[in-house]
Amino acid sequence: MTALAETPPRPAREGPGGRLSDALWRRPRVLLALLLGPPLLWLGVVYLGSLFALLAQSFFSIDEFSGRIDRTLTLRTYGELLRPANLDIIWRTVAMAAAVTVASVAIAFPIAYYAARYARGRWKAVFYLGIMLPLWSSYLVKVYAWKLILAKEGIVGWGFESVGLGWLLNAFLAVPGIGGNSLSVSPTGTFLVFVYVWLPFMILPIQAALERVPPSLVEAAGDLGATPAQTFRTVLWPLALPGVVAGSIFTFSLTLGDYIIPQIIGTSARFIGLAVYQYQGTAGNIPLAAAFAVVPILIMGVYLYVARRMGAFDAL
Amino acid sequence: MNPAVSFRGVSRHFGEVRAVDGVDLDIAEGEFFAMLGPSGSGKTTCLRLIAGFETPTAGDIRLFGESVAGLPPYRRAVNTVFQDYALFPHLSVVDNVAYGLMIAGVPKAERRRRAEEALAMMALPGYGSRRPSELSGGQRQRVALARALVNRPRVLLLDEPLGALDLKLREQMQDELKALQRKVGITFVFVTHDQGEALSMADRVAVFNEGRIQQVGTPAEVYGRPRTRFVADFVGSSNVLPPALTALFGGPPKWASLRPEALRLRPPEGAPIIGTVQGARYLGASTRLVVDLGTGPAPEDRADIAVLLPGGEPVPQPGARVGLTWEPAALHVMGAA
Amino acid sequence: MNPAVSFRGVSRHFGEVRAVDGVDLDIAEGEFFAMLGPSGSGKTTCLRLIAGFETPTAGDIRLFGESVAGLPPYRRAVNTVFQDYALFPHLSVVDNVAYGLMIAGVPKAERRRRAEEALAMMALPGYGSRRPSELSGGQRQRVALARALVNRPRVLLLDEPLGALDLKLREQMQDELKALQRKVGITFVFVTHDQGEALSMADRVAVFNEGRIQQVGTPAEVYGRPRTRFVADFVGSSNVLPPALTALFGGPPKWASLRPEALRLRPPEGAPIIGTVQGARYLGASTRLVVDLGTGPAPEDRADIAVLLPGGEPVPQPGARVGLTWEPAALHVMGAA
Amino acid sequence: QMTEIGEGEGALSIVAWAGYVERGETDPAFDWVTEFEEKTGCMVTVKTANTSDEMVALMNEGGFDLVTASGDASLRLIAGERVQPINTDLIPSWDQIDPRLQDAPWYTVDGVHYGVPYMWGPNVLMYNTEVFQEPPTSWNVVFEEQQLPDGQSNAGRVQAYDGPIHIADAAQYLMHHQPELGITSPYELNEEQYNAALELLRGQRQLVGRYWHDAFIQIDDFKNEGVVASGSWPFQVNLLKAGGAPVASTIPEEGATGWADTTMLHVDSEHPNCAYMWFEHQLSSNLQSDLAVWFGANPSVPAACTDGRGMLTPEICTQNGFDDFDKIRFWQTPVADCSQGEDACVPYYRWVSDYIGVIGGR
Amino acid sequence: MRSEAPLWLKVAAGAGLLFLHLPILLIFVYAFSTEDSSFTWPPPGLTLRWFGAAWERPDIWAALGLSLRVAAISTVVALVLGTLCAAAVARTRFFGREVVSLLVVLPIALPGIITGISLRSAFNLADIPFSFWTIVLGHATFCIVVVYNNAVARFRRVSGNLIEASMDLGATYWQTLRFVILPNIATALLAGGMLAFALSFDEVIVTTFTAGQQQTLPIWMLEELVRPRERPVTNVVAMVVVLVTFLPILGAYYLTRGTDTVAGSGK
Ligand SMILES: Nc1ncnc2c1ncn2[C@@H]1O[C@H](COP(=O)(O)OP(=O)(O)OP(=O)(O)O)[C@@H](O)[C@H]1O
Ligand SMILES: Nc1ncnc2c1ncn2[C@@H]1O[C@H](COP(=O)(O)OP(=O)(O)OP(=O)(O)O)[C@@H](O)[C@H]1O
Ligand SMILES: [Mg+2]
Ligand SMILES: [Mg+2]
Repeated sequence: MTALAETPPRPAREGPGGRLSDALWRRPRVLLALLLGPPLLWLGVVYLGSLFALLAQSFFSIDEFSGRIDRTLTLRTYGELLRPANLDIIWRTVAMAAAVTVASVAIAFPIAYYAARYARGRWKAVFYLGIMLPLWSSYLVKVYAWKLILAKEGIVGWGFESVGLGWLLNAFLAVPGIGGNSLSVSPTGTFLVFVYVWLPFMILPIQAALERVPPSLVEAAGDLGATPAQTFRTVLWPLALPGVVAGSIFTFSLTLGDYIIPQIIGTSARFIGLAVYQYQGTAGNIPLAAAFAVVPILIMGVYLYVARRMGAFDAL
Repeated sequence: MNPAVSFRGVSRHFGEVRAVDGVDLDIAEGEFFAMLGPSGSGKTTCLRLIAGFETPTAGDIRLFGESVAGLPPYRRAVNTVFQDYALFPHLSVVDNVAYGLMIAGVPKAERRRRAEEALAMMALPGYGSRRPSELSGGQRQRVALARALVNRPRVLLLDEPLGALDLKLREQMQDELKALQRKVGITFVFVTHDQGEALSMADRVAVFNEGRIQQVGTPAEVYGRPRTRFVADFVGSSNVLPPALTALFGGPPKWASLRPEALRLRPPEGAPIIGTVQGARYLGASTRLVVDLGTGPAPEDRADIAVLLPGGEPVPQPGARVGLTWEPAALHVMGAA
Repeated sequence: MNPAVSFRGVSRHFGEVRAVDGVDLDIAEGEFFAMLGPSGSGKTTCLRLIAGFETPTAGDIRLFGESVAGLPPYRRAVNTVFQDYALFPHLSVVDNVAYGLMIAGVPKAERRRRAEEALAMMALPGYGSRRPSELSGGQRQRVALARALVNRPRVLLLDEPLGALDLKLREQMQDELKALQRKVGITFVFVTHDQGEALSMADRVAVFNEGRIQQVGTPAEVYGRPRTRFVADFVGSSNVLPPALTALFGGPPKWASLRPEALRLRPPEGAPIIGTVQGARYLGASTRLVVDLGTGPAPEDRADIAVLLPGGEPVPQPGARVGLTWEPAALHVMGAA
Repeated sequence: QMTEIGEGEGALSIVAWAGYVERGETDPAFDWVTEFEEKTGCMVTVKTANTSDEMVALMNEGGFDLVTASGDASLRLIAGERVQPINTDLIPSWDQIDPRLQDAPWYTVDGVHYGVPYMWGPNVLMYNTEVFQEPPTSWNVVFEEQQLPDGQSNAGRVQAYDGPIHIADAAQYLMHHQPELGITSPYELNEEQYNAALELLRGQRQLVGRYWHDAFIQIDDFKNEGVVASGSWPFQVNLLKAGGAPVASTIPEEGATGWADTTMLHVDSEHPNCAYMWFEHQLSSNLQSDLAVWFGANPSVPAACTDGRGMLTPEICTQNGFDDFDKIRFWQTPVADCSQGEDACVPYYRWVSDYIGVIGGR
Repeated sequence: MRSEAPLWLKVAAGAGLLFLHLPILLIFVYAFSTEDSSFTWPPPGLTLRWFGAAWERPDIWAALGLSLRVAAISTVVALVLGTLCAAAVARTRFFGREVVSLLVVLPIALPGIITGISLRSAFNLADIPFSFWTIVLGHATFCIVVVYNNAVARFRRVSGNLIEASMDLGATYWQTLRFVILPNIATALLAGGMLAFALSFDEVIVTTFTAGQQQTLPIWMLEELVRPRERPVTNVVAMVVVLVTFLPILGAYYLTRGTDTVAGSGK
């Protein structure tokens, strides 16, 4: 094998490709710029540009009678935003988002924990697909399904009636604030549907976070005398928190922006998304819609900032 | 006195896999006990059985004479130093150390004091407010030790605690661990697959293979008088001689072990055994020579044997003919196969 | 003849970090050259400078006399065996090996033949159709070697190629690598942080620390006559003596190194140096004794020195008084600090 | 303003109320688009709007040719210069239009016409005939908590329209029941009258599970959600009846608000010729006749009741309230300067936000 | 590492999964119901008639066609942009790297309605009429992130050494791209592309703002949900849509199985 020792000259890679490659090797920053340029142009110019356009619109105002936009800068629209009726909407939406987030965590945690810690082999796949399929199956179909389920003549009502618990459902629906004529026109209905459609968004990040917790940490806690409940409180929960926060970015953001669910299920009371949609579409009040849109942007801005500090982005 | 840990016919099978298979073992109180064996031989599983993370599929485990069947880990007076340390990343160093005390309900000031004390003992004063991620490997290891010791366990389990450290740090930590065990006087059960580590630290060593114990004894016993070929081969880099070669070296026609350092070179003339130097490996303090005692050039006739030349002795060139002498006492004939 | 690799004042700084800092180096053609040093000392960076993955911030690198400034990796007659092997997971073993030939435009049949040849040389015939993931660590390592060698590079760079292997396999691969280099006769530049590996394999060793070369020389030179305290300490587990102790051992009042294996025990009566045994570490083939030569019990008076007892000699108990003798030639006084 | 009609542009897009522009998809018998398309080559696309506000928004956004604007949208569109004056001379059938509508104030400004009347009708009270053996005589079934004839409360079983213009319904109810407020028009409310109306609506919020803003959703709710009474359009009544649902409608004693819709042409229309063809089609074809039957409303061409060009008969016209024109208070946009004086009335934009507040429970 | 889960956990996890799936199955049942107007449960009878009815509705085919075209083009755009971005972020350390990843995540971290209304007002201000491309613009923006997530995870796994190894063996950037990078990230890209496709195919919130008068399938469904003409036909379409989106998800799953990507997390 002395043949290995002889050294034929390296084949010359001439031609424009080779020369360009050489040039890029000598100037890595150019390569970086080539890679980053298109996506940055798209996201930075198209997307951020649009966001700023929207922001700018919120400083316009609208002629109340003709509905035409007056393009002189003013804070009048923000004054309007602070009307009690609108503050109600904001408060109602944030409260709903918070409730939905809390409920999603409660339901998601066991699923995520089981999937991360115990599911092996085939079960792992079952859990994975069992979470992914609802996540990706049509959003409208899901909302629609719930309309069928929650209608007064729908399945839940039928279920309660057929086991003779109709009175229980009615008693629940009679509770002011959360009840209503039927589940589909009660805040509870809206809440249920929100929890349902956003739940997978909560499960996945929690599962990802839990999968990053080495099993030895749980054992170490037990080894140091912690009961399972103490282990959960002192080790698992704090370590899953970034995942929870990452998930809540979704549940929060999606609830803040949704306008279809409250339109189809609920009491007709507006949520931010619906208000934005209607001010924009139905009422043509784009400045007010824009001002309304600033609210979730601000809320999510703060949220993202906190989430980033908690390291939730790695769990996204 | 009851032994600190005692196994009677303990097995742990995972389906087909016999991770631990009928182990009998007694570890005395205050002993520094090492479990040595290749990867997958069941050492970790043994440790986890003691700690309570696994339940035996057969047999009985006792701690200080009392059966621990059905006792969850958090009810055993045993603490573990995990291979990856398993420090809680969300807690500061001092909170990590104080974790067990917190669980036990020790008041805040008291547990802080004791945690600081334990850190000081581990030569880590002032590191309390750091996060584990801000520590080097050796420092983490000491925190894990402090976290286990602060609970004053009666048995401390250590699963390859030095595996992740580099050589220098590892030697230093070996010395520290040994000194620590002398100081606190509690039973250490130490798992490793590094025979050097086991020999230099332990009072007694158990050599594992495929879920079974091959030999239990002092380091010198295990090194010098291996009971099986496996032990001879695994503990130290011994020459394991087949019966024919044993006979050549003057023993009975049985398997035997012969340590390379027990062999000496001499001129071939009149030497009882003559061979050809195959290669040399400079080790600094010594040189390891491979000598072929074979009778012909065919591969099946080759019988390589390793000889350790102390530093300073001249190293013969490959191909040179050399004679060998040895201390007859060093030829250890093995009872078992 | 021009050296295969030559560095003149080469530096590579990453911001504040001086990964490589003013290195001068000549590696002769056909040499097995080792770069040894602790983690972070700049060995990998040096290798990457040769391969062309990094550009020096100062200085000049020449391969066979020609400057390689501005030459991308794919224009250098140099190949690398990566620490993690970096085999292409989507290609079969034979396609991995033939990759460089394919890029060079060698016809399909020809490159297949040469790849199979290279695999055969690496004792891997018949493995060609497997995926890298279906190989063991040692086999992967050989594939990586074949992939580099099949291109007939003039210099082969190896970055801790044995780091991921376990002890037994590692020793075997060390022997194979060494034999291979003899066979193909091309320049090997070998990076390791394991001094045993460097000493046993290399023709010459460069010891790195903090981006600078501390000493270049044959293994015996580096081991036996370290130029600096760092080298003495890092290469082998030497005793590094401060000037006062050097004087005690009969040398000039300068820093010196004294190998533990050069010291011998004798009864304290009439011995030139007397000390107290502090501890012993059983190493199987030998025992490492720590002896305190200090004059008082205060810590600042302590002067520990390590003594290597060959296997078989009786090991004194801690606390025993012992006398020491040594070979005067073994006391190596260091020129530099 | 157009002076002559040229070649059709081949397309026409209309913003319309649900059920206003049918091509036989819901019921093959009701089709007044296919014929138009065949005749003129103008292919019609329809964008359904649910509220007048939405219509205004769509027209402001642009891209449409025609809009079937109700009285509460038309003036806003004119003021916003979204629609163009109509040259009535180009519409041969213009003279056929009901004289009561010819110069109606909701689309005629300073004598200039900004559209062509389409249809008009009342907002009726729809009720479930199984619950109400007798037609309810008052709107109070949707405004005030009470026991319905079937013995259960009306809470949760009534609906109201999800548009600010519903305030006018409340005002009209008060006009009848609290004459001391002195309401003269439900669209011209001073502060006190307005507040009284809101108060009534706040009470109604307790009864209403969900407000309706879409004709089809209301149909759904009557079928699936147990709604038994609501202000509604004859359209839903007809569709539900056709589907066999037990519903009927009535105009209670307080009278009814209603709508008189006008087809208006966008200033920037890209298909004005087709639009003028549609104007003529809307007046001259079977559209007026069939639409009146389909929607349960009244044609703007009186002849449609009698001349048999479609399904309409004089009986149906009478039944749909063709003779009650004067009793219906047609939707108009509330403005500040009203008959009670300059700046005396609450303007529409406050209706918008206050009604959102009411629905939100404020 | 204990292999057995406590019973309550199994029950809670199982119940959670059921909760996720039952409503979807329900739609499937309703697609076969003979009752065509109300939501009566249980359905009075079963029939296949609605599949035929759906087949013959031209508006469904038109909407489906538009949705497919939009999803295809958006996926392509997202693939290109997402991969470039992932390559830049994974390969190099540069100032503002965090900003870039934040920027990519933003379109899904902010409510969809914000993206929608922003784009719409931007179109308005710039006088861009609604068209096929305005829909694509919106969809590609939020699809980038799924491609990016998949690609970045894979890039991290394809150690930088592979690229260096390739160049070390004589390959230029282009050859490395062709022979090493693309084959190694192909499955991740395919998975990301499939997820992007499914995401776009199902999107309604942003689309309502950027579609103008065009009807994608979800918009068609929204219209039908609100204004049903033949309710069971909607059920049939709903079922078909679910089945059609499942395929890419399954595909993506099998392509990324056993890797560190959680395909599609961060929809
Ligand atoms: N939970 C488990 N399920 C199935 N097999 C297991 C499990 N735990 C361990 N094993 C198997 O039991 C055998 C012994 O494993 P163990 O971890 O005790 O080995 P070890 O001696 O600690 O090895 P190492 O040095 O690699 O840590 C191995 O074959 C392992 O694969
Ligand atoms: N791309 C880089 N950017 C910044 N610093 C770097 C980079 N590459 C290496 N360094 C720094 O340069 C120093 C030398 O690194 P190098 O990898 O050469 O060390 P090494 O001797 O190979 O160590 P090891 O044995 O751990 O591989 C280290 O401090 C390292 O952190
Ligand atoms: Mg183990
Ligand atoms: Mg390195």
